[in-house]
Amino acid sequence: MEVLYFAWLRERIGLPRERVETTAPTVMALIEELKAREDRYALAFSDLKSLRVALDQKLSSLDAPLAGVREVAFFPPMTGG
Amino acid sequence: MEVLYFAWLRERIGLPRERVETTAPTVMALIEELKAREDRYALAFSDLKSLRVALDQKLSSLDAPLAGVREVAFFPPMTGG
Amino acid sequence: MRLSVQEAAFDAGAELNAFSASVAGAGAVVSFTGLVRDSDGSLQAMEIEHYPGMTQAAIADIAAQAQTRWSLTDVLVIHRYGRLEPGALIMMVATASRHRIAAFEAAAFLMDYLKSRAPFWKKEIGRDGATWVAAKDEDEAALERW
Amino acid sequence: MRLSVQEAAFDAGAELNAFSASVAGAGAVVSFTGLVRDSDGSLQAMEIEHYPGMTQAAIADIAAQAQTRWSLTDVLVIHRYGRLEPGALIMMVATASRHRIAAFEAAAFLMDYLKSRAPFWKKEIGRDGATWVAAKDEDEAALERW
Repeated sequence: MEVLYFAWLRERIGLPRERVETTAPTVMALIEELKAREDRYALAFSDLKSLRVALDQKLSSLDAPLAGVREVAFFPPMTGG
Repeated sequence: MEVLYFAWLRERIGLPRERVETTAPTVMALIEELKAREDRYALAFSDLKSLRVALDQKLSSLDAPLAGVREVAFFPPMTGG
Repeated sequence: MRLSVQEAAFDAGAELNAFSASVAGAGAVVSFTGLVRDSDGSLQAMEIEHYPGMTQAAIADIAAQAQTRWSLTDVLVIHRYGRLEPGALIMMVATASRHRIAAFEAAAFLMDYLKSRAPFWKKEIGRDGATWVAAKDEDEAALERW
Repeated sequence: MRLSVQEAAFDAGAELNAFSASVAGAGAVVSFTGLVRDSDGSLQAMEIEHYPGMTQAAIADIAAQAQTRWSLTDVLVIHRYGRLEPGALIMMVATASRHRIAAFEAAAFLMDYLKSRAPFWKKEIGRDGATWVAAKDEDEAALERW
């Protein structure tokens, strides 16, 4: 699965995207896996209230299932306009 | 006193402005005077709900006093914008 | 603040660019442009009458009210009178503010008041004759929002 | 309907004129222009990051929602990304409708959704370093209007 990071999540984790092999059933489970990897992930995902997720380029929620998903993107609340 | 007419009031009465000598105490009294003059005035002022008035170029009401007023303008509801 | 009542045509895009360039502190610019609409192809022209002595002052009063109610960097109002062809620009307003919601609300307020409180009257000239545009109850009701 | 996500600068006035010229049946055109604001003179640039695969589709979805909710003749959205200088245009929306209130509401709706639901992130580069612009609670709350 491709995992993408944007804005300060990208900066804290230190890369814009990576390939992740996982059997995590939900977004939240994937986050827990990533947080357990290294401090930079734990820091990036420390504030779940400021975390948004898109699954295959559609906004979704942290409790959404990952079955069949090819691209997961994590980012802070959007600030367009 | 100068009396001005705009839009379909001007067309019905047949002139854009005229000098009127009057002692009418209020706008409404002036309207009654004008209506008594000729049919074209009676027709122009037949629908008071569709009548607006400005006294010295400020929107006012039909029961406003005319003391000290130099210019009275009658017109239908405005359609700017 | 530029408030213009004029017979001449104007370039809304050039006005918008000039307005935006002059409001460096603002993050948000809202514009409204009103055009002569020809729904069914029968309109030949629109004639706009106004009350020359009163129009400019009425617009200035409406703009001053907007500036009292919202924090605006600047306000622009241009309104034409005379004979206009279908598709021509009738008028525009623009508002600039730090915040988008103030700019939107102030522009909508200006339009509601210009529509029903500035001394303009529109007449549509069609193939079968001329008709004065009737004020709509909903336009009067729109003022109650503010 | 023109929806553009682009790095290049654009001319809001020229866009407004082209948009207005193409919507003959509409009487009302509303535009919003967002500029890089430099309140205190310390901003050097704004950097806008976006999610290339998702941005265009997210904007198209927001525009389609607006067209479902209001009777619109046309919709325009332009949003830049990359490095922008103070005073530069970030984005614009324009809406055209027969009636002014629909055009105003649809433009405000588009802005509220673009602000919080299109994948853009702004970073302010100042003399003392860079800061990601924080989303405001009021922007999230603004969505509840619709």
